[in-house]
Amino acid sequence: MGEFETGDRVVCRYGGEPRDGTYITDRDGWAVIKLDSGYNIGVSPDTCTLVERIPAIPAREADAGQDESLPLLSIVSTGGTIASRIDYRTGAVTSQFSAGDILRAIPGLSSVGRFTTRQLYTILSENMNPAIWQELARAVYEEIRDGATGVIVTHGTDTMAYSAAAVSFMVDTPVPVIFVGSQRSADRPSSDNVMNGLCSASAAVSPLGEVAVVMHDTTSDDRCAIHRGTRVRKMHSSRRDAFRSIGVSPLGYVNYPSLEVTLSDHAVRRATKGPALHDRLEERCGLVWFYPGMPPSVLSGFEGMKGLVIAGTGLGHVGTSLIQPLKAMIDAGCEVVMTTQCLHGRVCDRVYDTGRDLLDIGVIEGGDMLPETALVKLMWVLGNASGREQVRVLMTRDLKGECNGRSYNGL
Amino acid sequence: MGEFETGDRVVCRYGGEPRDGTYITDRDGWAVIKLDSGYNIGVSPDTCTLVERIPAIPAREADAGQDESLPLLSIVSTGGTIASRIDYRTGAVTSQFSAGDILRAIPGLSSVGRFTTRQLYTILSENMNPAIWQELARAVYEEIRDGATGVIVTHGTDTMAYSAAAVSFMVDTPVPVIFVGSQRSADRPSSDNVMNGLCSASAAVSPLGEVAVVMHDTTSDDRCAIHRGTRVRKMHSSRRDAFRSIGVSPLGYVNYPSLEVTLSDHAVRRATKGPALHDRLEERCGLVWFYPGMPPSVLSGFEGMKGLVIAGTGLGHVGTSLIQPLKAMIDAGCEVVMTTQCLHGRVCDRVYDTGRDLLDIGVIEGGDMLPETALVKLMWVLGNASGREQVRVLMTRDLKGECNGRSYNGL
Amino acid sequence: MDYEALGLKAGIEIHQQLNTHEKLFCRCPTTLRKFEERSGEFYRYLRATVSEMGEIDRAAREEMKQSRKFCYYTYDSTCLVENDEEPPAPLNTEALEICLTIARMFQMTPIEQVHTMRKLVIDGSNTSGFQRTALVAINGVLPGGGLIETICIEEEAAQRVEDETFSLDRLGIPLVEITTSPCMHTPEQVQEVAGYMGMVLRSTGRVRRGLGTIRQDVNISVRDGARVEIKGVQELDLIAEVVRREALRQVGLIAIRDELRARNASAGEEAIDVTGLFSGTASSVLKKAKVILALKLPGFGGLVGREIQPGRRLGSEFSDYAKKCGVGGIFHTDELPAYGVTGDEVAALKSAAGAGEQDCVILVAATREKAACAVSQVVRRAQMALEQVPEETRKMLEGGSTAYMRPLPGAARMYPETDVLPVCIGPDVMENLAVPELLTEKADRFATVLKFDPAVARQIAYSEQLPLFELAVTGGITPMLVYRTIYGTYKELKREGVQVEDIPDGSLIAVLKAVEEGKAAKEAIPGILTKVADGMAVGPAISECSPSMSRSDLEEIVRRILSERTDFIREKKQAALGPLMGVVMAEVRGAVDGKLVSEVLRKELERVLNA
Amino acid sequence: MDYEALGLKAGIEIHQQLNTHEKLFCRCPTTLRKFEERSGEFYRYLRATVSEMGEIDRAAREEMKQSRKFCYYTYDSTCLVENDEEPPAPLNTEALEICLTIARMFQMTPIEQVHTMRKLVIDGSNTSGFQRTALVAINGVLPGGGLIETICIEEEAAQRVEDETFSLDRLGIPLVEITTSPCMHTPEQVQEVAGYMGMVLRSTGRVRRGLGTIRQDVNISVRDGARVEIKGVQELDLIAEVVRREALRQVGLIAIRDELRARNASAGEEAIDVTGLFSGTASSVLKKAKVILALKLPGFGGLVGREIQPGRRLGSEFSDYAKKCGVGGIFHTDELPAYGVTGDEVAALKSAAGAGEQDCVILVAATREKAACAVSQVVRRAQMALEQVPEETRKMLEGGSTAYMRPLPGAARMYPETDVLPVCIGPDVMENLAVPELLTEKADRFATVLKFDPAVARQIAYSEQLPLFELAVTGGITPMLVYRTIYGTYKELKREGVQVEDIPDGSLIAVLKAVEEGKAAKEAIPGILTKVADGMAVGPAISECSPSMSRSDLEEIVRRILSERTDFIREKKQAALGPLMGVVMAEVRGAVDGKLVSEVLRKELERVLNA
Repeated sequence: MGEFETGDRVVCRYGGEPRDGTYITDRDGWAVIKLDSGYNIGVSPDTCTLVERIPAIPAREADAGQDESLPLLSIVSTGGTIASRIDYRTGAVTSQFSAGDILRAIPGLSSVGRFTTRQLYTILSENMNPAIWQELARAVYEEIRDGATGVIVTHGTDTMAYSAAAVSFMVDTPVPVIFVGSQRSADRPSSDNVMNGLCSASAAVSPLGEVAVVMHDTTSDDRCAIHRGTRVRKMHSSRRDAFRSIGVSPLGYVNYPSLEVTLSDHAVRRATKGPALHDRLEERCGLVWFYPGMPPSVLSGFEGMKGLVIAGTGLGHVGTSLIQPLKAMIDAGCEVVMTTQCLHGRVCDRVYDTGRDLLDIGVIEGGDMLPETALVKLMWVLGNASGREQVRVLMTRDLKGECNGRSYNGL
Repeated sequence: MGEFETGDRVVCRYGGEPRDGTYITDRDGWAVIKLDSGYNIGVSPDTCTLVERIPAIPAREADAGQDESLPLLSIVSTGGTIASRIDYRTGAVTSQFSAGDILRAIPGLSSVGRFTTRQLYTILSENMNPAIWQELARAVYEEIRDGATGVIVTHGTDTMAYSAAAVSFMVDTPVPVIFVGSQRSADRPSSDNVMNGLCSASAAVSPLGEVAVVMHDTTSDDRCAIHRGTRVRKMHSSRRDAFRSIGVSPLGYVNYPSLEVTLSDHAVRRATKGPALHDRLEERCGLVWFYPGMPPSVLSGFEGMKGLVIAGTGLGHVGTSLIQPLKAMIDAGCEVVMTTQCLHGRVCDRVYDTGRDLLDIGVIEGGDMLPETALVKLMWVLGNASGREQVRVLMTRDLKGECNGRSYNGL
Repeated sequence: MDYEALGLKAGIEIHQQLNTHEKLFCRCPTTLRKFEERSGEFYRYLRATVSEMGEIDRAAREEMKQSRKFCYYTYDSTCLVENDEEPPAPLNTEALEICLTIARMFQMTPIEQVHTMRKLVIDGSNTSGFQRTALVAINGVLPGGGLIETICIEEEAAQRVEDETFSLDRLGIPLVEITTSPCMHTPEQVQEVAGYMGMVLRSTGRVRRGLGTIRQDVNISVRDGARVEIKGVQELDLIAEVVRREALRQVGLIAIRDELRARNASAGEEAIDVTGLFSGTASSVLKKAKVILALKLPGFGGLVGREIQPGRRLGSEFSDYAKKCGVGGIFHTDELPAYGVTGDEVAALKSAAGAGEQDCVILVAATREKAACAVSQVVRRAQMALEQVPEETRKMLEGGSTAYMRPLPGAARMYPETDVLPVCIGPDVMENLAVPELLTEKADRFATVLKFDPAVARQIAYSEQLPLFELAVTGGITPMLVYRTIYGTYKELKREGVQVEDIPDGSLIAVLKAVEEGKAAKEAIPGILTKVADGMAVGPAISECSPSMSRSDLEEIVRRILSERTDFIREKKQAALGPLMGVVMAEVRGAVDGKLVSEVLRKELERVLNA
Repeated sequence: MDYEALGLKAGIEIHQQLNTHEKLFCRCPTTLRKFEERSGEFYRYLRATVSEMGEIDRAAREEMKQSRKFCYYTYDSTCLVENDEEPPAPLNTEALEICLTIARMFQMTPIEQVHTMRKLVIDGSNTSGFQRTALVAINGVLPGGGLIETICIEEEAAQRVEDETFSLDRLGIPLVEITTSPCMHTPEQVQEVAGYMGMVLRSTGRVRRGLGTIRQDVNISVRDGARVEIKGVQELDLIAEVVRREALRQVGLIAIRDELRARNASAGEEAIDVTGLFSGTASSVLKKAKVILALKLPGFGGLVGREIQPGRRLGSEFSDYAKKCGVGGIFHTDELPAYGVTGDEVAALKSAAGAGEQDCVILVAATREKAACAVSQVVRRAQMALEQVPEETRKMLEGGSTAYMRPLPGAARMYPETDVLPVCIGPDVMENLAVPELLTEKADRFATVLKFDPAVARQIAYSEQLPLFELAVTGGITPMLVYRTIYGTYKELKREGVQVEDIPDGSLIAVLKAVEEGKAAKEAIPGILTKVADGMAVGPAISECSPSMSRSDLEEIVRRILSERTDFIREKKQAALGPLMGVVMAEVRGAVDGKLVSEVLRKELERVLNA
C-alpha cells in the first residue's frame, strides 16, 4: 500500500460505476474507502485512483466561558475519555481533553463548577501499575494542595477500583476525590459519559471528604451511586451499572438529571485540614486465586515477593498441600494475607481445621476486605510500616473504610 | 499429660471446693474439664484426680423404616454432613451417615423417597481435586445406572460449585443430580442442613434432568434455589444464601416447608435414555487472576500446564507486558482461555486494543463462562478433544449450559 | 398528466425484514412480542454527539428540539445487546447469506470486505443512538433496464409503543435495504418495479411476511421541484398514487410560488397578540388558549387554502411545521369562519392585523413560548413557499397524500462500528449460493407440472402458505388435497374462529398423510384440525374423529418397540416398564387408551423377560 | 412462718447486662432500638438436635410441642452475627474485664482457660438455637458467709416482640450471670443478698441501668418439697414475697398430697364427651367450643379449688399444664357454677361423669385434638399431685405468685463453641484490675468529704446519674450545684416535658462551668438547659439567655487562633479564610453572630498576611 494517505479523495472503480470516496486505511490488504454515501467498503487497492490530497481541516474551537464564582474542580485524566469527537470523514474518534473540550461536550458542567485539567496519562486501564498509582496520588495531592475543592479522576473502568483503592491509602484528603469512567464509548449518543461526568462533578462539590467512584447505579439514566474507593468492584464486564459497593451500602447517590446529592451517614465528610501524601508502595506483592487441586508450584511464580494476598475459598481456605509452601514463604519474609473469593462476607479461619493451620503458620486474616483492595493495601502497608508486627496490626485495622468490623445484612 | 483419657470421670480441686467433671482433652497445656454443670473449663492438670474410667456408651440405634413405594434416591457423601450428633459428654460432634442416621436426623425425608447411601470421602471441600471429581463422577454414574431416580451429593460448600461443574461435564444424566451442603453446622438447632436436605430430596424426585446445586435462596427458611451446576458460584463466605446463579436465573425453586418444586423453562427435564460417563480430565490446568502490574514471572508458576484460564479485567484484558509471555505459552502448546474477573457479563476481545492483541496470539474467548467453570471445562475438553481446533470449538460451544449465547437482563 | 414532460424522476428504497433465527448482532430470537409480555422497562437520554466540525447534524438537531427521555420495554427474548449494555456479537452469517443471495438475484457485485457502520439515529428507536448498517453489494440490474445502486444489511429499529416509549423485541431483526437509482419516470413504473423487487425478495423464501415486514420509501422530484423522500409506504398498491400526488404537490407548489411572486407577496411581518379579540369566542380551541397570536401574510390570501394534494393545502404544510413546536395546529383566514370562529371575529381579526383582500392571517393558540415558536416556523415555511419546493422527508398519510416529517438528513453521519469485525466475501462465495426459483417461475411450474389453473398456481406461489404447500407436496401428499386444505379448509375454519396458525406444520402433514393412507376420512379433516388447533395431539384427534387402533395393531407396535430395545430391557428388567410406556404412548399418539397400552406392554415385556 | 423449721433453702441467680461499647461476640453497638426502626425481617425454624443418646432434652421437647416459625427484626445496628449468618467474633475483652472485676469484688478464683460453650435454647430467643456462655470464675464469698458458686459471661437473648417474633437489638449484649449456692434460709435473707449483689454490680459503674437490665432468678425448696426455679424477678422489693409465696405453695401442695392420699384419690379415669350436655348453655366459652370433654378426678373434690398461693389453686396448676396444648384454660367443679355455667348444668355434668361429693370434674372445651391433649396434661399433673411437688421452672406473676413455665432443664445441654477460641486469664490479670469503690463506701465519702446529708449522699451514690455527678465534680464544678441541677432542676424540667436525656454530659458541664465563671446566671440554668435539650449548641443557648460575647473578647479569640495556625495561613493565604471561619465559630459556639466573626476574622487575617 503506502500509495494513499488517510483523507485522500479517491475514485473507486469497483463493480461497475465509478464512485467517489475518501481513503481511510489499509485493513488486511484491502483499501478501506469511505464512500460519499457514508458507507465504508474494503476493496482491492488497485481499483482506486487518487483524485486529490486534502489537508486535514482543523477542528473548530469555541472558547467555553467559566463562571468564576463556582468552586474550583480539577480533572485529572489517566486515559478515560470524558469528551470525544468523531471525525466523520475518516471515522476516527479523538479523545479531547482541554477544559474547553470538556465543557463543550458536557455543557451542563459549567453550571456545577469551574475546571482545570491535567492530563497525566492516556493508557488503557489494564496497563495501570503501582508506579502509575503513585504518580496519580501525587497529582491528586498537588491539585488539592493547590486549592481544588474537589478532584475528578477520569479513568478506564477495567482497573478503576484498584486505582481508587490505591489513592485512598496514599492520599489523606479533606475534599472529594471522584473516580469516573464510562462503559459505553463517548462517541455514541447513548454513552454514559455525560451523566457520569455531571454526577461526578456534583459529587466533587458535595460535602463528601473521601475517595470514591461515581458511576451509573442502574441501567437507566436515573442516578449514579457514590462508592467508597476501597469497597467498590467492577461486577459486570459491560453494563453501565457494573460498579457495586461490596459489603457496605454506597456512600450516597447523585440523582439525574437534578444532580442532587444524598450522602449516607457513614460517608466521610469534608474536613478543614490540609491533604497529606503517603506515597510509598511495595510493588513486590501478588494476588493468587486458589482453585481445587492448585499445585504448590503455582506459588513459585510469586517467589521473591514481599507480600501475597490469597483469595481462598469460603471463610478463607486453601488445600492442605499449600500450607507448608506458604509457611516457607512466610518464614522467608513474605507477608501472606487471606481473603475470600466469595467476595462478600468475612474471612474467619478459626472455624475449620485448614483455617486454624493457616493461622498457626502466620497467615494474616483479611477480615472482609476485597481481595483486590487487600493487595493494594498490602503494597501500601509494606511501604509504610516498620516491622512485621506493625504490618499485621495495620492489615487488620480499618484505615480507609476497607475493613469493616461489622457485616451488614445485605448480600 | 497423657494421664487422662477423654471421658474419664475426674474430680477437680481448682479454686476451692472440689467439683466433679469429665476430662475432655488437653488444650495448650491446660486440662479441659467438662464440669457436671455442663461448662468446660481449662485448668492445670495437676488440680484434677482420676475418679473412674468410663467406657464410651454406644449410641442407640433405632431403625428407620422406609416406604418401598417411594422413588429410590441415592445419597453420595463427600464429607458434607447432613446428619450430625453431638456427644454432650465430650462436646464432640460426630458425622453420621447411614440411611437410618439421616432419616432420624431429618424425619421428613422418609416421606419424599427411599434412600441408599454411599460414603465416598470425608474431606474438607478445599481438599477436593480433579482426581476426586472423577471418582465422584463415576459414583454418580453408577448410582444412576443402578436405578437411582435421583442422586444427592452432600458436599462442603467451599468448592461445591467447582465439583458440580465437573460432574456436569463428566456425566450425561437423565435424572437430577443435586449437590447440597450447609453453611451452618448440623449440630445447631438453626442449621440449614434440614431445610437444604429436604429441598434437595424434593428436587431429586422432580422432573429436572441435570446437575444442580440446591441451597437456601434467602436468609429466611422460605425456599431453596435450584442452580445450574455450571453457572453457580458461592458469593458469600458465611450466609445461608451464599450460592447464586450468575448470568442466568435459577433453574427453579423448592418452597419450604411445602417442598413444592417449580422449574424454569430453561431447566433441562428428565430423559428416558441411560446415563453416560466421560470421565477423562486433563489435570494440568490452572487459573490465574490478573491484577494491575502483575509481572510475567507469575505466569512461570503455570509452566508445563496444558491449559490456563485467565480471569482478566473487564471485557477480558491483561496488561500488555503479558501478551508476549502468553504467546510463548500458547506456542508451546498450552491452551489459554480468557474470562472476566467481573464474574457477570461476557468477554469480548474485539473492542479494545489489548483484546485484539490477545485474539491475535490465539487466546480463546470464554464467552460468559465463570472463570471457575471455564477451568473445569478446560480440563474436561483437553481430556476429551482431539486437536487444538476441536478444543477451540468445544470451549466456545455451550455443552452443559455453561456458556450462554445471550446475556439476560439481570445483574 | 404527462409525467415525462413534468420531468418526473423517482427511485425506491425497499426495507425488507429477513426471516432469520437470530438477530443481526446478537443471538436473540427474532420473535415479535406483545407489549404486556415485557419483563421490564428502563429509560435513557440520547444526545447528538458533536462532530469534528463542532456541529450537530441538522436532522438530529430537529429531533432534539425538546430534551427527550426514552423508555424501553425488555422481554425474556431480548438481551443486553438490545439494551446497549453489551458489545454486539459478530454479524449474523445467516442474514448475510440471505442478503448475498438477493444480491446475486439482481446480479450485483459484492463488496470484498464488508464494514459495519454506525448511522446516527436519535429519535429513540435505537438504544445506542445509531443504527448498524453495512453495504454488502452494489450495481444490480432491473428487468426494465433500471439500476439498483446498493444493497445494505441493517438492523431493524425498536417499535414505538407510544410517544417516547419503545419496545425492544423488534430492534436488531435483520433487514435488507435495496436502493435503486432515480431511474423511474412514471408512477406506474415505480409501482411495477417495487412489485418486482418484492417478488424477488419473497422468492428466497427467507424474508418475513405480514404487516410491517416490508416498507418502501420513494424518492420523487419533478423539474423545478425538489427531491422529496416519502417514508414508510407499506401498501404496494398505493405507490403509484403516492407518486402521482407528490408530483401534483410539487407542481401545485411551483404554481403557488409563481402566483405569490406575481402578487409580490411577502412573509416578514411581526405577529400580534389578539388574545383579547377572542375573549368571548365560541371556538373551544381558542377559548382555552393562554395566548393567541396572529400573523399577517401579505399576498397569501386564497393561496394558503388552495388544495395541492387531496385533503392538503399550503396551510397544511404551515401546520406541519408549526406542530414541531408542540402546538396542535393553526387556523388561517382562508378557511374561516369555521371551527366555532364567527364571521365577525374574522372581520375583527383581519382589521386588527391590517389585512386586506389579498392577505391571509394565520392564528396560533397556545402558551406564549409555543405560539411564538410556531409563528416563526410558519414564517420560515412561508418564505420557502416564495422560493422553491423544499427538500424534505415526508410521511405518508392514509390515501397517499403526505405530511412533513423533517429535513432530509445532511451528509450521512456514519462512522465505523469498531465492535464488529469486517467480513470478507471471498470470490467464490457468490457462485456457491443457490439461486432460488422466482415466484413467477414457480407459478408457471405449478401450472404446467402440478396441473393447477394458472390463477390458482399464482395464488399459491405468491401466498404466505407457499412453504407449507411445498413441504406437504414434497412430503408426498397429493397437491390438490394440500391446496384444498390450506387454502380452502383453513379459510373456513378461520371464519369459524379456529386458530389455524396454531396447527404445527408437521401435524397438518401427519393428518393429511393419515387421510391418504385411509386411517382417517377426508370428511373428518376439519374436525381433526379443529382439535389439533386446540392443542390436542394428532393421534387422539384422529381417533376422536375416526375409528381407533385395534388391540392387535397395538400388540404389533409394542412387539416392534420391544425388539428394538432388548439391551435396555435386559439391563433394567421390570424397571424398563416406565420408560417404555412413554415410548409406546408417543408412537400410538394417544390413539389407544393408556390402560390398554399398559396391559399389553406388561404382558409383552413379561414374555421377553421370560424368554 | 418459721422458715428454718420448714427447711427453706434458697439461692439466687443474678443476670446483669454490662454497659460495654460492643456486643459479646460481634462488633455491634449495644444500643436498644424501637421496633419500628427495624431495617428488615427474616424467619427461621429451630429444631432440637439429637443427642448422643438418641434423645432430645425434656425442656426442649416441651418447647417443640408445636413446630414453630420464628420471625426476627434486624436493625442497622445489628449484623450477620445476630442473624446467625456469620461466625462469632472473638470474646469481647471489655466485657471479660468487667466480669473479672466483679469476680474480684467477690474474691473469686478465675478459670485459667475460659471456654465458651453453646447452651441449647430453642424458644426462638437465640437465632442460633443456643446461647453462648462461658464460666469465668468460681467460689466467691458473700458478707453473711454465703457462697457464690460461679460467675459466667453470657450473651443476652433477643427480646420478644410478641408471640414468635423477636427483635435482634438486644441479642448479644454481654451479661454476667452470678449464681449463689442454696445458702439462704429466710425470705428476707434472699432479698438482702440480692440487694447487696446488685449494689456491688452497680459499684463498677459499668453495668447497664434501667428496666430489664437486671433479672433475678430464685431457686427455692422446702423440706419434702422440690427445687423450683422462679424466672425473671425484676423488682428487688418483691423477692422476699416471692420466696414466701413459693414456700407457702410447696407447703400447701404437700398438705393436699397428704389429704389426697388419705382419701385414696386417683387420676386414671378416661375423659368423656359431654358436648351435648351444654348445647343450650349460656357460657360463651362452652358455647363456641367444638368439643367439651369431662374428666372425673376421684377424691379431688374441694382440693382442686383450694388456694395454695394468693390467687392460685391446684386448679391453676392444672390449667397451666393444659395451656401447653393451646387451649385457653379449664373449668373445674370446685369453682362452678360460675362463668355462665348453671347449677343444673353442673348437676347434669356430675351425674354424667358419675362423680360423687368427694370427686372433682374437669371440663375442657376446644377442638377434639387440643382437648384430648389438655386432658392428658391435667391427668399428668394430677398424678404428680398425688406424689410430690414437681421440679419446675416457673414465671413470676404480678404480686409475687407464680405460674408453671416448663420442666427444669435436664443435665445441661452444653457443648463447646468451636468458633470462639478459649481465652487464658494469666495469674497477674486479677491483681492488675482496679477494684471500684463500693456504692456504700461512695455514699460515706460523699457524706464525709463533700458534706452531703447522708441520705442525700446515698441517693447520689445509688442513682443512675452518679457517673454524671462524678464527672462534673471531677471537672471542678461545686458538688452542690451539680447535685441541685441533676437531681433538682432536671426533675423539674422533666415534669415540664423537657427531654433532659438529650442533654449531652459535656454540654451540661459547659453550662455549669459558664455559670461558675460568671458567664451565665445561675437563674438562667433551666432556660439554657431547655434550649440545649432542644438541640441548640451551648454557646447560642447561653447567649440567648445571658448576655453575649463582646467584640474585644472575640478579637482576642481570633488572634489566638490565628497565632496557632501560622503555617496553614502562610500556605493557604486568603483561601485559609473558609477553614478558619469554621474553627472560630466552633470556639465561640455561636455566641457571636456569624457576620461579626467573618468581619473580625477577615481583618485579623489581613493583618497576619501583611505582616
